Amino acid sequence: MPRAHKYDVIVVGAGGAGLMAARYAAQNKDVKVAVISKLYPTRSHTGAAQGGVGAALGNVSEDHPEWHAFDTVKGGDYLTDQDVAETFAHEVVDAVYELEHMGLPFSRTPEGRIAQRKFGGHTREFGKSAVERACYAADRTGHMILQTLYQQSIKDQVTFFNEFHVLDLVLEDGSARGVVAYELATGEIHVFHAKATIIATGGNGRMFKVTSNAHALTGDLMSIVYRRGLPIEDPEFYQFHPTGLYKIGVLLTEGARGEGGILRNKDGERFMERYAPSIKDLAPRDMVSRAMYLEIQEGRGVGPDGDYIHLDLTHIDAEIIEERLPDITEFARIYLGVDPIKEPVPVQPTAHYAMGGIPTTIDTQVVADGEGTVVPGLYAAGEVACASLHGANRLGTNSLGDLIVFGRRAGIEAAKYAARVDYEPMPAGVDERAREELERIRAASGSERAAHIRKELQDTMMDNASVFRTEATLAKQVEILADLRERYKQVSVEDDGQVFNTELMEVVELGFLLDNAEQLVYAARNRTESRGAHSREDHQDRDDDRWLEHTMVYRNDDGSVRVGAKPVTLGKYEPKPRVY
Amino acid sequence: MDATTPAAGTSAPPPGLDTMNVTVKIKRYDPEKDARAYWAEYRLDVRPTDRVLDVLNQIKWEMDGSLSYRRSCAHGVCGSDAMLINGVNRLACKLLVRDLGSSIAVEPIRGLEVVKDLIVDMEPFFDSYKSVLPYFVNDDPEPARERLQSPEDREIFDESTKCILCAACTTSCPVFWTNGNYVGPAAIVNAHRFIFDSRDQATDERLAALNQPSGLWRCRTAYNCTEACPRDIPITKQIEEVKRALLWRQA
Amino acid sequence: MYRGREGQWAFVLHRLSGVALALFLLLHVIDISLVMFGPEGPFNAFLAFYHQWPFRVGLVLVMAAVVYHAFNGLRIILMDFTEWGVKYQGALWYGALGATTAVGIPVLWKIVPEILGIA
Amino acid sequence: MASAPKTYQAARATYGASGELVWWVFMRISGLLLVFLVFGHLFFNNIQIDAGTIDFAYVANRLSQPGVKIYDTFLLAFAMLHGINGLRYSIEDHVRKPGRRFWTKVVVFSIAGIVFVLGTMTLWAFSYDEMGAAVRALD
Ligand SMILES: Cc1cc2nc3c(=O)[nH]c(=O)nc-3n(C[C@H](O)[C@H](O)[C@H](O)COP(=O)(O)OP(=O)(O)OC[C@H]3O[C@@H](n4cnc5c(N)ncnc54)[C@H](O)[C@@H]3O)c2cc1C
Ligand code: HEM
Ligand code: SF4
Ligand code: F3S
Ligand code: FES
Repeated sequence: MPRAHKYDVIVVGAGGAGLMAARYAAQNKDVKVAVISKLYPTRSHTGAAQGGVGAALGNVSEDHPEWHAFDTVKGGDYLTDQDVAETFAHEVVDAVYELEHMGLPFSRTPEGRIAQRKFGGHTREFGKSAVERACYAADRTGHMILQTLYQQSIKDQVTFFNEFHVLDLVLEDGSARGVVAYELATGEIHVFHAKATIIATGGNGRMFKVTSNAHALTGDLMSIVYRRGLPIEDPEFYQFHPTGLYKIGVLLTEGARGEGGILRNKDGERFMERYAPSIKDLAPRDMVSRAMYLEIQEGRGVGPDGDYIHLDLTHIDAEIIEERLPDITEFARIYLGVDPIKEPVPVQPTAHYAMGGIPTTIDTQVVADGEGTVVPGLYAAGEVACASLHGANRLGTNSLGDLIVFGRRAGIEAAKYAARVDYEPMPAGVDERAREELERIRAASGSERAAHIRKELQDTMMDNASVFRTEATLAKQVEILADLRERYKQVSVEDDGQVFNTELMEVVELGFLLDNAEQLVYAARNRTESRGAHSREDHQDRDDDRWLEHTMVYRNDDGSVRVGAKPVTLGKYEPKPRVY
Repeated sequence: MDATTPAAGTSAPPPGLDTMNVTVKIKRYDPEKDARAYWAEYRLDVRPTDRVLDVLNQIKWEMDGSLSYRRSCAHGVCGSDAMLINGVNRLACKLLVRDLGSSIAVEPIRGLEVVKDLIVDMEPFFDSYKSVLPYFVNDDPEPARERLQSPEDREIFDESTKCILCAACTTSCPVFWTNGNYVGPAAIVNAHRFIFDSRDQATDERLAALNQPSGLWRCRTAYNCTEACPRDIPITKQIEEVKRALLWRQA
Repeated sequence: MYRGREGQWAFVLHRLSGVALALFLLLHVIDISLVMFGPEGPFNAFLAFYHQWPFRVGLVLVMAAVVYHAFNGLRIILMDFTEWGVKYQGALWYGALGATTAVGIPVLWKIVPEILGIA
Repeated sequence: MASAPKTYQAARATYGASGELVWWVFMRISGLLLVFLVFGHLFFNNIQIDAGTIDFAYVANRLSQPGVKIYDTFLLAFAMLHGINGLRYSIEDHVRKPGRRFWTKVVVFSIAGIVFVLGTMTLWAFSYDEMGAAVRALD
């Protein structure tokens, strides 16, 4: 028998989005809230975010939410829903003040206000020049957000189920009733019955070889809802961050370029001047990553294999580097043995952020189709969700903003809903599917190792479906995925124990990753244009007549994949060619 | 990009000149099988620039899947993988093989109960952390915008905001090894974070929480915590600052 | 063994020396108190007992302990009340060891022969 | 052992609930004093004279001087308090079972109490003039 729990609101995931949601859900005294997370909350990847959170406070120079909304829409290559962008740009200002009121130790201006700096794609007066909009705490902004929210959750005495791995969503008659989770410490299955379930489980970057993402970011819930017949929106828009440490993928924040860092090719040329004459190195990430790839392809890459680019900080005051970018300086020193104060740092684009995800309304309700039918009781926020804020390419600092704005909305909405409705019955046996899956893996006696399949997945995704794509590479990747899926069935585990069977969980996570890759590849193959982070060498132009719509990927009951669409909400800003 | 280039998250490096053979001893324990912990030995080829975490991954992925440890970010910011490596507490993801040489010994951190292999029960650690009221308190009405704080005031507690709660410090403390009730350096660092924040109002309560029999005064200035901290927080210095703050406030 | 540095060893030695001194103090007060029983009492017998070899070596160690404990105690007090003490704690420990030796050698020069009875 | 409060309200209620602070200060002050007292003691008894010559006569003679009595009283008091509190630290760190810790402390503190009384008596309860004289007469 599964262990059973009952809470009005269940939050899955304890990163920035999950903790924010839990906090605001719990402000409603009528609802009981619990947070389930496969990691200790403070281990969540929000803690890795460095550069800042964008909000038009205007502490350093004049700024307005309208400008921010425009930049977000343009940065998203007009695939951003404009109502969402406007609401976001206004609410994020309050949300940042709220974080400050919770004690978040932002860096400060000489006047004692929250310090702000420049970031890619953030401009004044609708594209004139770069503006200081990123509110930061050295290069540890995400760490501070995560810590601050966790601290406040201790103060509020939030209930946590730490190191509980969610394996399934209970979806009956079209409404969400809770989740099924596996307790790592004991191997027990738990069923959580809830009126409202909030999904906040972060990204899926581990499907790529070079990534800034944590080992734990395996897109679990994106796969779980997909398996239950719900769609995934815009998965083809996967962001590659320009400056990952060469080969390792550890991120060097865009803030480094915000502070004046310059990208150079092997001739020492500041090549971004050619690609984005007005804001140069601070162009949006998709453009910079593509430019770097092109430089490398055309033989201007640095190094013996000519396969990386230099990030040059040497002209910046050593003191500024140590004070504002201490952590990334340390990363370069430890992992590459390069001192950024003295020499340029070898970097390459690194898989970073899923713009797409579980589709939601502006109120974070999960939607089940292209018409926007909502799934009662199901909410999603953070990187796992797609409120259509980031469109085809996310601007730096807009993810942390996303977490706090939509995490808060999710908490408030879910609590309102839970206070209004009664528990729907929890049918018996909802844990069967999860149980069977675990038993199948434990019983498998094939000769495959999960690590080998994962490595092949990561290598081939990098080759065939990363920064540049063509019909040929994507078709090839579809076949590779089908093959890997077959081999996955043969994976066996050596560990037959119940206590912390991390091997078993890695195999489960690999299954989730394969689904995430499938979503991405089918969506990318379907979209025969180039837009934002999705760049087709065989369809190099943006095609607004045909493709100004969101992708919706579904898995049919027979396992085949269906690609549909959802309209984009337009507004003030007419789609224009994107030049910087 | 070259498809054979190994990176974070991939397994065995390709055979090449730049690999080296290492012997890794790991203190293992499976509560379902073993009466007591034992040393297991593995020999494998790794690159000098691999992290110890990469080495553990390689063992888990290629040699023995049952080896268990916690990890997530793989670059020293999440605090999952503090371990006792070659006699000192380190994060496995922030220590390269080239800095260790060809024999590597890995044990779980001390003073917390071992659950399996390198995984220890972190609950007592988080309990101590929670006991120092590690959260911002300011009951004044919230201003419309941010509360002001000068860069100088912000600087005072800058270092204690870096803590990732990895427990490397607390489990390196000789007092904590014998006296598990000792609140420990990590908790004190996090108290320091708020005690010296000009915006916070709960300094008295926090100091009172530290002024317990198993609190702040148990620290014997052994400095192991400072040596162990992967975030380079000057922990002992901060503990001494908190001791003085408590002393002068009571005086 | 945990590969601690100066601070760890300073602490271990301070605690060991402190405990040793405390136990010795108890013993020492007891032996001196035997004078209450007068010259014919157990005092001199006890003294003879003291003069056995293990005790003589022990006395030398107690001497060393008290000197180390005192200097390291001063180091601890410096660390507790000055930033400077914390910053240079390692150097201060070597200082304490140095001072222990500096005081110890002449003292030992004088008293070891006496205690060991070779003079 | 009292576990620390886990909430803001609980912390408020326990404000200033422990003597540890006082003992911490005492250890430092007594330590400073002991530097002089102990080194002085060692100087007079081991350096100035040949420790090998110490015998009943020497001790009795010393104890008959009022200055020595006062000096030794301070030494005894501070060293005992400092040392026994130090022993308490060690016991609390190393003896972890609550029952055993309690009894260890009872035994150590009792012995310390007895020894302290013994020491004080040695210093003040007897007149060593006669004893000293008697011994000198024997020589
Ligand atoms: C290196 C790096 C730097 C970045 N810098 C910036 C920046 O400067 N500015 C910016 O705006 N954005 C930045 N980002 C992006 C941003 O940090 C992330 O998108 C964001 O933190 C995601 O937060 P989240 O709350 O959605 O998920 P996460 O913080 O990833 O949390 C996911 C949570 O879900 C839990 N979870 C996952 N799966 C399960 C499961 N199956 N069962 C139970 N629990 C589960 C995990 O335990 C975890 O608690 C950066 C990202 C990276 C990787
Ligand atoms: C001579 C000068 C002395 C000085 C300067 C001195 C100083 C100190 C100090 C500062 C401490 C506190 C350590 C800490 O809190 O970290 C201490 C502890 C201690 N002292 Fe002394 N002390 C002296 C003499 C003595 C004597 C004579 C005894 C024995 C009777 C003694 C026994 C102890 C003990 C047992 C401890 C506890 C050790 C621990 O907890 O680790 N000390 N001393
Ligand atoms: S203070 Fe340092 S060692 Fe201790 S928990 Fe925090 S980061 Fe880890
Ligand atoms: S190691 Fe322990 S004794 Fe104090 S200085 Fe650090 S907490
Ligand atoms: S894995 Fe995150 S700190 Fe090492």
